[in-house]
Amino acid sequence: MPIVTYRDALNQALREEMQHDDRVFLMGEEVGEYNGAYKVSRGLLDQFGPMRVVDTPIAELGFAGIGVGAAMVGLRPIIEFMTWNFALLALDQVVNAAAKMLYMSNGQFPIPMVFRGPNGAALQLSAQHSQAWESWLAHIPGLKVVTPATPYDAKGLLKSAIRDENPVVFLEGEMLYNTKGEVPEGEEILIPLGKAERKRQGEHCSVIAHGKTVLIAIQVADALAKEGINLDVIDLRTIRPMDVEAIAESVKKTNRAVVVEEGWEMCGVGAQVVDYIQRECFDFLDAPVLRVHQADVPMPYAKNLERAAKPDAQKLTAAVRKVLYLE
Amino acid sequence: MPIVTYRDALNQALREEMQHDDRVFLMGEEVGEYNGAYKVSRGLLDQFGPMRVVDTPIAELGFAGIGVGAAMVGLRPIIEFMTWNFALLALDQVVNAAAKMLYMSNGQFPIPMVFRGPNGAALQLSAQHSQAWESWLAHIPGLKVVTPATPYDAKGLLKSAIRDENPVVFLEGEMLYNTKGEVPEGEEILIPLGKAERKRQGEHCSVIAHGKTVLIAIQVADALAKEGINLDVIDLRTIRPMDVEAIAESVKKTNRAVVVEEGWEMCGVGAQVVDYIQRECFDFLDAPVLRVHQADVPMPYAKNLERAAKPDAQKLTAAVRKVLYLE
Amino acid sequence: MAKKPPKSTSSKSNSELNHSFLRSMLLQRRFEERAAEAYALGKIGGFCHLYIGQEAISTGALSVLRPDDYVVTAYRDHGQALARGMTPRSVMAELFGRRDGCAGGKGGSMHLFDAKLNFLGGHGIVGGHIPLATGVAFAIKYRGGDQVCLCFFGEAAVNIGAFHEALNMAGLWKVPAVFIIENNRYGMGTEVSRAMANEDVNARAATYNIPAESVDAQDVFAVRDAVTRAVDRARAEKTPTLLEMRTYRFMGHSMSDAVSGTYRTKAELEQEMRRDPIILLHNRMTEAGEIDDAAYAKLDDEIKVEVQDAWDFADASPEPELEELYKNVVVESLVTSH
Amino acid sequence: MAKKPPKSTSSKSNSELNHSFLRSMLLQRRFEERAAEAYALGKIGGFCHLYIGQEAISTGALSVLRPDDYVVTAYRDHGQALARGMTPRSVMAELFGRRDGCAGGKGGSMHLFDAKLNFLGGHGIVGGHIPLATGVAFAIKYRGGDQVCLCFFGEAAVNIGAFHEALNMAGLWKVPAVFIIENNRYGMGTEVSRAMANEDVNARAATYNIPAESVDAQDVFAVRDAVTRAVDRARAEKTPTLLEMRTYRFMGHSMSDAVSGTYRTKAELEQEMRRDPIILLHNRMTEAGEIDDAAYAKLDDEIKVEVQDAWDFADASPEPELEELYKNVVVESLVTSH
Ligand SMILES: Cc1ncc(C[n+]2csc(CCOP(=O)(O)OP(=O)(O)O)c2C)c(N)n1
Ligand SMILES: Cc1ncc(C[n+]2csc(CCOP(=O)(O)OP(=O)(O)O)c2C)c(N)n1
Ligand SMILES: [Mg+2]
Ligand SMILES: [Mg+2]
Repeated sequence: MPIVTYRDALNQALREEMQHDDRVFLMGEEVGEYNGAYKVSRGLLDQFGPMRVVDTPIAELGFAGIGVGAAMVGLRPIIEFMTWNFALLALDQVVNAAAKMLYMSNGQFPIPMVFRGPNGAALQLSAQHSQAWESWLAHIPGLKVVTPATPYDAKGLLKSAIRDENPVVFLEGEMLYNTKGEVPEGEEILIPLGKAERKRQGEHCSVIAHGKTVLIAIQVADALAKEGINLDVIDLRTIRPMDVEAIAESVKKTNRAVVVEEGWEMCGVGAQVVDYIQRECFDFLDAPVLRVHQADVPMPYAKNLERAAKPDAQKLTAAVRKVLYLE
Repeated sequence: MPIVTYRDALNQALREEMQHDDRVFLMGEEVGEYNGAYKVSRGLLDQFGPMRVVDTPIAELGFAGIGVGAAMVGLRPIIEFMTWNFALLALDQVVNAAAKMLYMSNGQFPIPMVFRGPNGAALQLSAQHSQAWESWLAHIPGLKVVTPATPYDAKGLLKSAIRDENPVVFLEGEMLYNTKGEVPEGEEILIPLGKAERKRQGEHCSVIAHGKTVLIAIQVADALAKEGINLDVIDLRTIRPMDVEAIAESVKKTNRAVVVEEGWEMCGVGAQVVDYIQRECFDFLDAPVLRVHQADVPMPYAKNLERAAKPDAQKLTAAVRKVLYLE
Repeated sequence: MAKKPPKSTSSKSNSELNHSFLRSMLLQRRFEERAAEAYALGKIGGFCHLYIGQEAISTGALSVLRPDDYVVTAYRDHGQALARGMTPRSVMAELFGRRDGCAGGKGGSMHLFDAKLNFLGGHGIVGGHIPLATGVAFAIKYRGGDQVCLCFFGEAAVNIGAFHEALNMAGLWKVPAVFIIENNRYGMGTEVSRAMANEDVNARAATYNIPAESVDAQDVFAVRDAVTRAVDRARAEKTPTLLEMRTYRFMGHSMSDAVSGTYRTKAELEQEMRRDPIILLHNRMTEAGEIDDAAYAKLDDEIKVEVQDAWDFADASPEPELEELYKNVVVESLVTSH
Repeated sequence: MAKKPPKSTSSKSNSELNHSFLRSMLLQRRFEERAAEAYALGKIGGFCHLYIGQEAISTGALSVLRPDDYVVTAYRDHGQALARGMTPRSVMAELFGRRDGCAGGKGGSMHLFDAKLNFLGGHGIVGGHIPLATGVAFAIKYRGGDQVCLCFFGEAAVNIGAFHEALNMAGLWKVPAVFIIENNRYGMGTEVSRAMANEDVNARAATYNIPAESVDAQDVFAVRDAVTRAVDRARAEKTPTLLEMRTYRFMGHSMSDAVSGTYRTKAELEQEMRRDPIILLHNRMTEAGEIDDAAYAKLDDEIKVEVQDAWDFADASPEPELEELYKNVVVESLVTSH
């Protein structure tokens, strides 16, 4: 299989789906002439023209709503947020329009669209540009929330998201765009939304991760494997709906779990995973479930503080050791 | 002690604090000439004039930011959102400006202000007007999040919120405004933020509630008491910072807990409470912690569907019985 | 406000049109009078915003549209729904929260929808649906169609960011949307001058390079004419238009708001009620000899019967089944490969 | 664009002022040239938006202010910070993310703050700080003061809702804010005409009943004069003003953006660089006999030394202590009773 970057995997998914279905269009800031702030949409304007690759003014609320309106009458918009930090301004449209339209109209107006862009911290972008919004978005019925960790998943999940009949929130990672992996080209990959994937197999402790933190989990699993500690790494891939069975199956096997995420602690995705685990696996747990997440502070700029604020392999390793009562 | 409504208790708090400190002002839609959409600010325009009780255009993002700007230079704004549903449009200012300013400026710009208004569902207001945002807001470092359940708490917590040096999110309830209770008048009541209160004392099961659901919890506790089942009702009062000790103390005594909230399940406040409980009380728990919350759907309009969607005494009772293995 | 609105100059004011307009406006009026009654009886709950006094706008504007055009509006949506052709039965049943309502009882007064009539709601967040309208118009242009999208909202909505962003993009991309400001002079209890730095709402159109017009919207023909010009331009040139419809709301903001006394005087209200759009049209028709008292009474009776039928239908319609609670949260279709 | 900007008509263009302006602009220029170098070396991280080419705006505008006035700006904030009097040391140390930075290394390039100088940041969300400025001006009026608040933002920010809401309230309530659009013709890679339905940004002022002016902002005296008029009006009449400063950015949008080639041509850039505000002022001073080559070289050397000193200071400043991570998340003061 060809080795491609996460960025190019997304680009392939966009291109293929736009070829496949001419109701699909891409709209957002700098997606066209600039080829995307992070170059995910490179070449699409040339191929599909300005009606299908639409540069917008800086008006997140407005163009998110424009996407919803277009979806109401049968198009399949993909709205790119330059980053999800700016999507905060557009959440009224995501939550009150996109997520609720089907329900309020009693099924008359499905909203088949994707809201996508990079989510979570990159490097030293400080407080206003380093936010991970998955717990907020997962809170909302009517949405699906997807967080691919690998190029393969990025392509397969984005293609499924574009074909889904519902509003899908698709959270990428600036720090992931350059990562590489195997991605088939000719072959059709469509990864079902709502299915987790075991990324490492182990019996000592479950690590539940999503998005960027999957890479940390894999790194820790590979390191600990050398010490004879085998982690069961569950990549949620979709946060909403969440694959509770996959989580429960893993924890019933390992009897221990750590949940790792980029976002803040309070009411984070990890809290929900813990809730599921203690309900589904109460009699199986040999230790409290622990969580690894961003420090409970706005993201600082300074390199050392930022490093200290983020979840990382060291913190995850420590949490794993702790649930294994190794320290 | 005089018996007053929750609405009037809030009104007293506003009035007393505006008298006490002329840097305090109230701004929002219809707060002045109309005396407030829900009449919380009744009479304040007459008493304090239009510079301190400021009617705004419909521009939540704008006037929330105006509040933050005024707080940066030493005023103590109280921003009323007609309801928190509309605050969704203003969250960029709450999160990116109010909550982060102190940190980004390394302590140079405290933001002593209150964002307040009714939160959660009232009656048949349907999907766009029935949202409970506390889990979102509790997610954000830099904010305090307060959810008074009784008139006494409403007054004492609002006064403390206004005097706090930080941005405080103050979540009232349209369905609470007419509830009555004892509230001292002359006496100064200042309830510290961050402290839960035991509203009923019992040893069989802890019920952790906040805001409107405290009333449900009390109702259920009083009913079950007649059957000899005694609930320990913990009213969180402040969601952020959360009084983890009070929760843990209660659960270590009862060995069982149910968490009840108005919001949706995924990544809700209850999920966070469960996370704390299983970490702090792992060896004390005799049953999984259960949760009661809004059905995982946008709020429907029809009376019967709305009733079915909301947390209520029946659902809470069922959950309590379940953790007591009574069915 | 600066300019006087232009006078109606319609040549289409034939008797047939007059009758259909009178019928449409009267139906809205009688329907809402009964809705108010049902609200008082607790059959309707939540927020209920009546349109009484503004009926010439829905009637005049929607008379211009083709079936394949689109309509999107705010929470004060009963008038547009009926004028677009939704049945009093399906609207009343929705207000009653019943199974046969146009949204199965899930939407309620603020969220009327009818996909078959391209009636895209009924939205509760002030200004939130204005971007939707730009999006619908964008989709029309995307597909190369010649439909238009009509978007209704109150004058207070022009102060919110969504209006600004949506109109800028509509003007920038030239999409066939007609934005209709229903300027009833109050946003809840706030008079225009207390909310807008410049009360001339049409001044904003220049900012977005969009043609604009102010209309005496108590005159249903003035409305129709202005909307005709805007719709023709939208179809032919894909140019959006901003129309200020000068009107007045005869009832409180919603059922919980007093009709007058707090933020507006009884005298002002009475003054404005003299320009009731139904009376104005009725008078004109009487003068033209197109209707007499008996005919008017007959029409009114017919309409009352129709509204009573809607009431009875709504009242008899069962509550939604409880399993509806979990239906239509998401579309449960599978992803298929090509 | 419609009108030609007015010519500078300042009577204050004495040699002293010229020298101080030249110094201020050169300091910003040299400072940022070194910042770019530090960025390339990895000493500065994250986003770093250079102001090079726009220095006449910060210099001219802030020369008008009193110490008790307020300044709030966007992420492209080095120029305003230095022109307001923040030391190159404290700014450079902030860019380096060090303990002695003006925000202790927590804010970085986009979030410069200095409470002592009433410099209220440095904000990263486009348009997000415009309401803050209205709020600051509201507070001035609330207290009965005669200060003003200057607010800087790019031309692309006028398309976002926050601008619209904040200006409407500023115009409605008449607060002493001066809104300065730094129109460098691009918002990232998007030229004005691709983002605004009406490129005349000042057209928007009418909507908010706010006086407006367009200024040739490569001429530091034109800037100073226009801001003087606006500030005088704000102090005297509490009237806000919208000023369009026509300028050009000589560097890429941020350090990761190519200077030219994608969305603008090298020819255009070179053309614009002929109107470098520093060169324009330098030429004017040379013609007036106020400066010769030796004096200019001396000034430049002095400034380079000052910037080198800032670099050395920043480089030597330690990283923040790790316990800083949890400090200043909230103010840890107790609620006290009266
Ligand atoms: C964003 C938002 N803020 C506040 C409200 C509450 N609200 C509902 S209608 C209304 C007044 C709107 O007035 P206008 O736009 O003139 O329309 P009208 O009601 O007069 O038809 C307000 C403040 C809301 N629904 N949405
Ligand atoms: C709400 C929001 N959307 C997008 C961005 C990303 N972004 C940062 S600067 C910028 C361009 C702004 O252009 P302009 O306002 O003209 O200012 P300039 O950079 O030219 O000084 C964009 C799109 C952002 N920071 N905030
Ligand atoms: Mg109105
Ligand atoms: Mg610019």
